[in-house]
Amino acid sequence: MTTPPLIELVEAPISIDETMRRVEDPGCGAFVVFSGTVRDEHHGKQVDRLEYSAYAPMARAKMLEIAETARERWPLRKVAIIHRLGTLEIGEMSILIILALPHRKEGFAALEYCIDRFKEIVPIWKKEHFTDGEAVWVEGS
Amino acid sequence: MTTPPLIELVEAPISIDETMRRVEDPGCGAFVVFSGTVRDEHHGKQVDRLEYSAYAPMARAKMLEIAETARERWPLRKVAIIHRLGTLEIGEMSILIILALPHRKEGFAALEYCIDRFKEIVPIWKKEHFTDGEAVWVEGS
Amino acid sequence: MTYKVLLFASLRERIGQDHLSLELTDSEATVAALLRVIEEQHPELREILPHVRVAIDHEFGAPHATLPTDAEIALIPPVSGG
Amino acid sequence: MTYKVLLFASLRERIGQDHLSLELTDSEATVAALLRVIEEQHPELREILPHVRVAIDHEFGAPHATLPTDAEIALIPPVSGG
Repeated sequence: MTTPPLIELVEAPISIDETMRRVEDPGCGAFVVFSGTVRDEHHGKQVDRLEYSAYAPMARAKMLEIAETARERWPLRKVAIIHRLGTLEIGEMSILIILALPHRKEGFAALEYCIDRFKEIVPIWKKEHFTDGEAVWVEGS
Repeated sequence: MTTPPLIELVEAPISIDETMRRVEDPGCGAFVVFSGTVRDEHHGKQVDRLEYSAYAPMARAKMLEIAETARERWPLRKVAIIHRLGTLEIGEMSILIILALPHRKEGFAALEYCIDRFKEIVPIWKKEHFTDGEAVWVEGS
Repeated sequence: MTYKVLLFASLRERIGQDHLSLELTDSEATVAALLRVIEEQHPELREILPHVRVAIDHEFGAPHATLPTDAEIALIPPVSGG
Repeated sequence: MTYKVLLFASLRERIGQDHLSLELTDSEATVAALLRVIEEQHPELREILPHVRVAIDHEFGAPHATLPTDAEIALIPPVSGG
């Protein structure tokens, strides 16, 4: 595979359909997708909104590293990893990972690797704004 | 969880974004998705298009059975399983599975179960139309 | 009794109709016996029939399952959806 | 040498600026020594610093890694993206 991974930090809402079109591949019959969204509560407290902040150049470098490591370990044809920054409301998508493969079998482990690794090494942080007005940076997940 | 699974056989193109909206859940932070698309070749022959046909009432019953079994085995909040019927061109989506969970950990195995089981027990068949004019029903995958 | 057996995919194309109407005696009203009767009447299906499952009211029937007279019966060749 | 160390998230908020400017001797120009110097100057960070990684040109640095004078240095508190 020669197509570079699609790696992006974006401020606007993420569309899965549009991202699928950007990684479509006539030789691929299987797409596995992970989408993370903003939950309405954390440790029993009601969340009002989240704010995501990144060390952007390093975040992009680490997202690329994850994509390339995954492509070495599994037969992936296309990889997209997109994270949204800024303020997100409940239910909005913070992260989208799409892996395209000729056949599905190895996609599930590859997908789990990508999101697990993302949460370990990509320098992005979220600040939770609770409905009671409190706001805290989440450090570790 | 009380919401019934979203089980559909459709003739029109499937939108992931729209289906995500139909299964959104403010208590879920993780969505795992499988999308199957029409590949351009099979056993080295160039595919022109596919034609999917179903024993519809039994297909829906088996799709529901898969969704409910998955919900018993894994902590899924929402399940959508949609298959398209009729003629599909290369790259078009034939199947979409979306599982919504509070946390991602158990989503990957559940997703693999759903698509593996689908390919074993749901009475849907595809006819491959090749670019050389030949057309064959695929029996088994 | 007359049984209506639904056909799909390659079976429908090879037989040229969407169902079979079969006369079965009581002792022939099981999944295994049904497949034997069909093979006798349609020897052209000999290769595919060992891979065909029989659905009774949308559930796969075991070989010794009996066919209720009011059930919806269908032949299910190996599936290829997904 | 003067080193500029980028700050993010809670570190940025607690320090009230987006970077630190630190004078480090040659022997202090390692990841481990940098963290010690920061702890001395900012004792309010004592609890978080053991969990902070140091990035050198967008790579995580091992404790004994040296800090090149022209590198981009950053403190990475535990991440929470995804």
